[in-house]
Amino acid sequence: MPIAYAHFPYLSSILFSCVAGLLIILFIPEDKKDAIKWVSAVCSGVTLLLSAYLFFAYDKTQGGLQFVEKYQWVPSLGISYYNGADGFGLPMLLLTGIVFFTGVLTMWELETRVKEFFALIFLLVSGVFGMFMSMDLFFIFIWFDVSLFPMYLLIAVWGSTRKEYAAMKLTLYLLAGSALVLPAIIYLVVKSGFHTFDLVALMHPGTFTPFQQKFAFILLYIGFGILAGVWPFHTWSPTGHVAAPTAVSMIHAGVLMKIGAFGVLRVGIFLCPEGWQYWAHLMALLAVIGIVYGVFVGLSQTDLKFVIGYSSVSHMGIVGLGLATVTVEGLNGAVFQMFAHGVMTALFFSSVGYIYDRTHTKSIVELGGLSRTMPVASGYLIVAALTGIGVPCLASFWAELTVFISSFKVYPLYGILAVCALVVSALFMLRVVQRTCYGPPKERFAHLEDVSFKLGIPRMILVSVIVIFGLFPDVMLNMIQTASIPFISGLP
Amino acid sequence: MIVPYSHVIVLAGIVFLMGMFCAVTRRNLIMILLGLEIMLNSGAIAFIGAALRWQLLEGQAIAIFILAIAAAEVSVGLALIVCAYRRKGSVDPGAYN
Amino acid sequence: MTLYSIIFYVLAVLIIASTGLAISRRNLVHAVVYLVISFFGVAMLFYLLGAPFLAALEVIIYAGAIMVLFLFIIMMLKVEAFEERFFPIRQWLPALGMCVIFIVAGAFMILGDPDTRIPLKAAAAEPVAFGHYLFQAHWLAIEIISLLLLIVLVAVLYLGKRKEQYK
Amino acid sequence: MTSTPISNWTVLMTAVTAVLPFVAFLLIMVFTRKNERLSAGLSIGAVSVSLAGALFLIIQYRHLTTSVQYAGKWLVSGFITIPVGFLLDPLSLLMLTIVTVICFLVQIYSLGYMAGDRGFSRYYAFMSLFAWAMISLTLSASLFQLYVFWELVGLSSYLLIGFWYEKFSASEAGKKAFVMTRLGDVAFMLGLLLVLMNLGNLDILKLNSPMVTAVMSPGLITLSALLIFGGVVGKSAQFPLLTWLPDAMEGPTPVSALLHSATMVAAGVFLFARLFPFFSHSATAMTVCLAVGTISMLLSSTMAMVSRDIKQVWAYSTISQLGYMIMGLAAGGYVAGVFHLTTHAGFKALLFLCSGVFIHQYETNDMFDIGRKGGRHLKTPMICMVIAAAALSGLPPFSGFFSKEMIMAQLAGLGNPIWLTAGLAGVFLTAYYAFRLIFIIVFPKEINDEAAQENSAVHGHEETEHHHDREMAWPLVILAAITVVLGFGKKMLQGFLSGRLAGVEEMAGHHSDWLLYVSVSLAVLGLVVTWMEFGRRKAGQIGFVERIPALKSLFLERWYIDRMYRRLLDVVIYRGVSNICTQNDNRVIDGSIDAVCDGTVKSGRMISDLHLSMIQYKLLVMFVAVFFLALYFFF
Repeated sequence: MPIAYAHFPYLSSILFSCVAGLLIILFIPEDKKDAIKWVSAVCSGVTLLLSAYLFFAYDKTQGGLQFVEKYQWVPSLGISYYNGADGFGLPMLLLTGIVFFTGVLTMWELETRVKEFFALIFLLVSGVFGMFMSMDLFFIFIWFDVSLFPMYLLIAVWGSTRKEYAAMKLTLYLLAGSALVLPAIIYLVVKSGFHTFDLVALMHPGTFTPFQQKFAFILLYIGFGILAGVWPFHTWSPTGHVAAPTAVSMIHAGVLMKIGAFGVLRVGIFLCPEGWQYWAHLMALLAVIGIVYGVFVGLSQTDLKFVIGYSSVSHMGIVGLGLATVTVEGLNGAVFQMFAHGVMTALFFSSVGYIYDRTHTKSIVELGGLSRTMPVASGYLIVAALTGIGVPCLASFWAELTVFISSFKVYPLYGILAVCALVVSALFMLRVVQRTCYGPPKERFAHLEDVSFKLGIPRMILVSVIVIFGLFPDVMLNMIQTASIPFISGLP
Repeated sequence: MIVPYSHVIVLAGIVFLMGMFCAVTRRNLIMILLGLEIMLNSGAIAFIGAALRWQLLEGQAIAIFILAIAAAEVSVGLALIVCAYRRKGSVDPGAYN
Repeated sequence: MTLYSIIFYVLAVLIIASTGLAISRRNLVHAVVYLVISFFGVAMLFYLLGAPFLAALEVIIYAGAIMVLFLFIIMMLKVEAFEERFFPIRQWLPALGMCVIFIVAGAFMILGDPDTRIPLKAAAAEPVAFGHYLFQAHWLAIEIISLLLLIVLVAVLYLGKRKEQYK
Repeated sequence: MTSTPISNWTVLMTAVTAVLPFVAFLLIMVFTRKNERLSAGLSIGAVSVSLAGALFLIIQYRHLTTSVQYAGKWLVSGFITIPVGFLLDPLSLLMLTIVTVICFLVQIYSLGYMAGDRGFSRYYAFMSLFAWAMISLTLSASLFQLYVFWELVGLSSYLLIGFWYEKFSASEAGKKAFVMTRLGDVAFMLGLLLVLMNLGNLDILKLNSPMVTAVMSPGLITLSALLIFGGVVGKSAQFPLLTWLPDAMEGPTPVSALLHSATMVAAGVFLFARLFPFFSHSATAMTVCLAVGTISMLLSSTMAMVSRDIKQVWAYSTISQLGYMIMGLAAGGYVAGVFHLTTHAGFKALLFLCSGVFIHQYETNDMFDIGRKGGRHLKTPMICMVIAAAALSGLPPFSGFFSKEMIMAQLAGLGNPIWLTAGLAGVFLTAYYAFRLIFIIVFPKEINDEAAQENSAVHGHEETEHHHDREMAWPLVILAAITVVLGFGKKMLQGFLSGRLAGVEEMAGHHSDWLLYVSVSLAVLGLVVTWMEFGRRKAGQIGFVERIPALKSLFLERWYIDRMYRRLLDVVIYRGVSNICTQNDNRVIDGSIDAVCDGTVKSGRMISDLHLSMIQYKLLVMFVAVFFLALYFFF
């Protein structure tokens, strides 16, 4: 893998602006809410700009790791502060930037405990950014956990429906995941005999025997997979979505679940390619079950956020299926789907959040006729739902298409099942749209005001991202291919 | 010829188990103490038997110590029970949680 | 089977039966009385096994002193009046399980050792010889025991006093 | 088949033709939602440019013998390459012209029809979206691109059917349409994937070239052809996925005219025609298609015989005419099918637009009501409607006559007479239900005073909205003219189309005179029967079908197909699988997780009990511990 060192620490600046935001917020008095919000907006905006800059400044002809920064931290243990971005990491960084910025803007109306909220969000997101850019196993694990802990407080304090239960469930699940990841990482580091946590060094082929790879991969897969909502370990995620406040749901579904899938890719697949091939069939099976199961469960939910939660399970199943194909197309599709799904659920949650803030209900039985009273808000919801269905020219269509094609090639039966799930997914998404947006307008929602221009900005950003990447998917796929093609061709 | 030493051991064991059973299952402090007494006594039986088996007086000496300790234990134990009873008005061990 | 062994078995049955009755009585006074019987049996067993002095001590201390102490306390506290939850299942079952493994392990232990099949020869330790032996070989232990008894005496006195007297 | 090199001018022209409506859609959605006139102007402007482009292209390439293809890359991912481009050949040019003409006319018509509606801008935005998708679908050079726009067409159909979303039935119908066509699309997509796996390419020209048989085995071709045909079935509302189309009439009438009769549902037939050589590699697939076309043609004709809803009658007739097209194509009559598609687009759009005028005027869909309220006084639409109905029933000299004749000839050329018989029965039924509607409106039986008063009131109303009428009338006249004239362009069209596929046309030669007479006389017979039952002065206006209750309810209930789907959905999907999965989620997965958690808490309690509570437990534990230690030390 070619490695290009950075002239300027862009990646660290992203992290730095998160941490700086966190510190500045901590020093602003509690009651200056506007100042806190502006600081958050500016700092998150900086991260968005930086990640977008990196996305476009990446040299696709050269490929490999770029913008690398590497400093020894604990030489005796082989731990270094090692950041780098490649074709897999950059889409995720961009996604995090987008979701973070829009998430902050979405919470502009927050009035309770503003300071703590934004501080925790910043903490969480710095973990996420770190996870996506770090190339050192030790730091990957640290960032992974940093991004998990604030979730508990964010849900338990600012959440709604059954929040304590959900927060506890989520935290326990995620910690169970990291309890599997940690031994696997230590196992790999010890068995390698290199005495280093450096991912790139450990990736050297032949470092691990096939048995070690199989063993470590299944641990990593389940450990990170719990976070990615892999089928039987998915139940934390709908519950968590439902309970979390809007921005947290956005970050949670949009980015946190991607951390899981990304962890499988970055640590599991990179270090244990043979283990990956060995377990691929199991991964595909679980993924397909997740796809089909998610839509069917979603079909009978009445809570809007539960519906989205289960659709996430289904969509993350598509990511899993893509990863399981062990092909360039599969990897492309999976990473693209991570990106597309992230933006899509962010849009979904932000519009549902708006509706919930106004109507104080998330039950699709009580809602109805919102297209009359809030045409713009429901318009965003409809766009999100259509993206979820996989309507062409919206980002996730391409991702799903590539995954389907590659899975059809590798696992025909699973491919067919996944394609068939499209019908049901259409049924359940449209059911939601019909129940909430359509129908005669209801009296009790008649006075509600539509999304104002200011509040519309984050949603507009998300919609335009979806449409742009839907119309020009090659921008994203070219980026991912710089990483996936060398990786697959380098496989034994 | 009396009996094999193992029979004595079996007798002591059975008595010990009875004492333990009493100490563990009865919900009454006095009965627990009683169970302890039974167990100590079974120990004494085993020692006496052993003294005869190996024709050594140490066994009997230990048995005498057991007697002394049993006496000491019972007096302290009963005194404690009286104290506890004065405080709580019950001899149920469950009442002292 | 000799006469001695018959006596042993009779005594064994007596001890086990009376102990069993003692631990299963609801009435504490009855329990104590059954236990006294059991101790008499043990005393006779001691005599049989060649420890006449200890048999006497058993009767005097155990049956005489300790049990009477129990009776005093029982009467003082009027504990018979309390309704006791009898053998609650949560305690009973683990205890039973414990007993079962105890018996099984014990049986293995005893049957596995051929040495224990040898019958005991009858003998008796003269009280005088025993006394000499005790004070020659174990004088330090005797002193410690007596010190212990003294401490217990003090402790019991302390515990027995009503707290209000100090205040 | 080779591609001719093309000029940049053509590329630009085609791109503009295709993309401009999309630009209009974006502009309307983002900027001009508040300004209705500007929105309509944008949309109509875009579509008229497209129309001009289409006309330019068809004139430029009128002597086209080989296809013109242009391909750029849309997406490259490993071995998957999705090109974006266009393929100009007689079929796509013809379809492009049809689409743009009808789009243009319908949008003009909608100016009057939709005036004053709250969602005026939204309507035009969706119409532009549809125009974009449909035009791009028509021009697609590869099946991938076609699939993309196929889905987008479905999306705009969904949005437009559910346009009046406040009506529950409308949103329900939109959902139904989307999901049912999705069902077909899944088959379509699987077919695509199958072809892609085996052929490595989804280029339409490649697919149609004879080399396919060398790469794929006959079984594979049949399977993939049938799967792709699944998409056709869904989109063209053929049996068994036909029930969404009648419900789709919940949308505004111009939408029904444009999407659900003339263009979008014809996209299925278009796809079939597009891949005609591919399909003709497999005789089995062709036979299945023929059977599906026949069944849907007959089923929907019978449904149309009893319906009272004017739009539903035309919806059923659309299904049956699409069935005709598929029969024609499946019988090997490429030109016949495409020609019928062309004429059908004209007269069916005309029928819907005329009905739209009645519905707009009298605000009811019931044909008896319209007749009673004086539908015959609206002269222009009435005459146009009669012309169109005559064309529909295949009466000379209207366009439908010629195209249907070709299909009949094609069917007669087949070995098995059953297809021809079915086709002829269809002719009779078509004439019957078409003129039933006409007669009911023209010769109403119970004109009461109240209705007459209302009638005059309506006339007064009409004066005030006169300018709208003009906008609505012009398209009617143009379409009627097309309907009258188009039939005579048969030879020209044939020449144009067969420039592409010279080899396929031999079968059309069996044109025999007796067939002509039989089918025309059957149509006339249908007309006469209708006249006896509905038209003449003493007629009871009760059809012969309606006298048999069992048959009537069977037809009214659409052969119970709808109910079957409903039950299937309710019982299998909702109450079955979905419920089981949900229960599994709540009980099994969450239950076991909760059990693990509770178990942890409970065992924690138990262990803490040993430290906190009963002295006797401590005693017990002590015994156990000592005992095991003893065991450990002794052994």
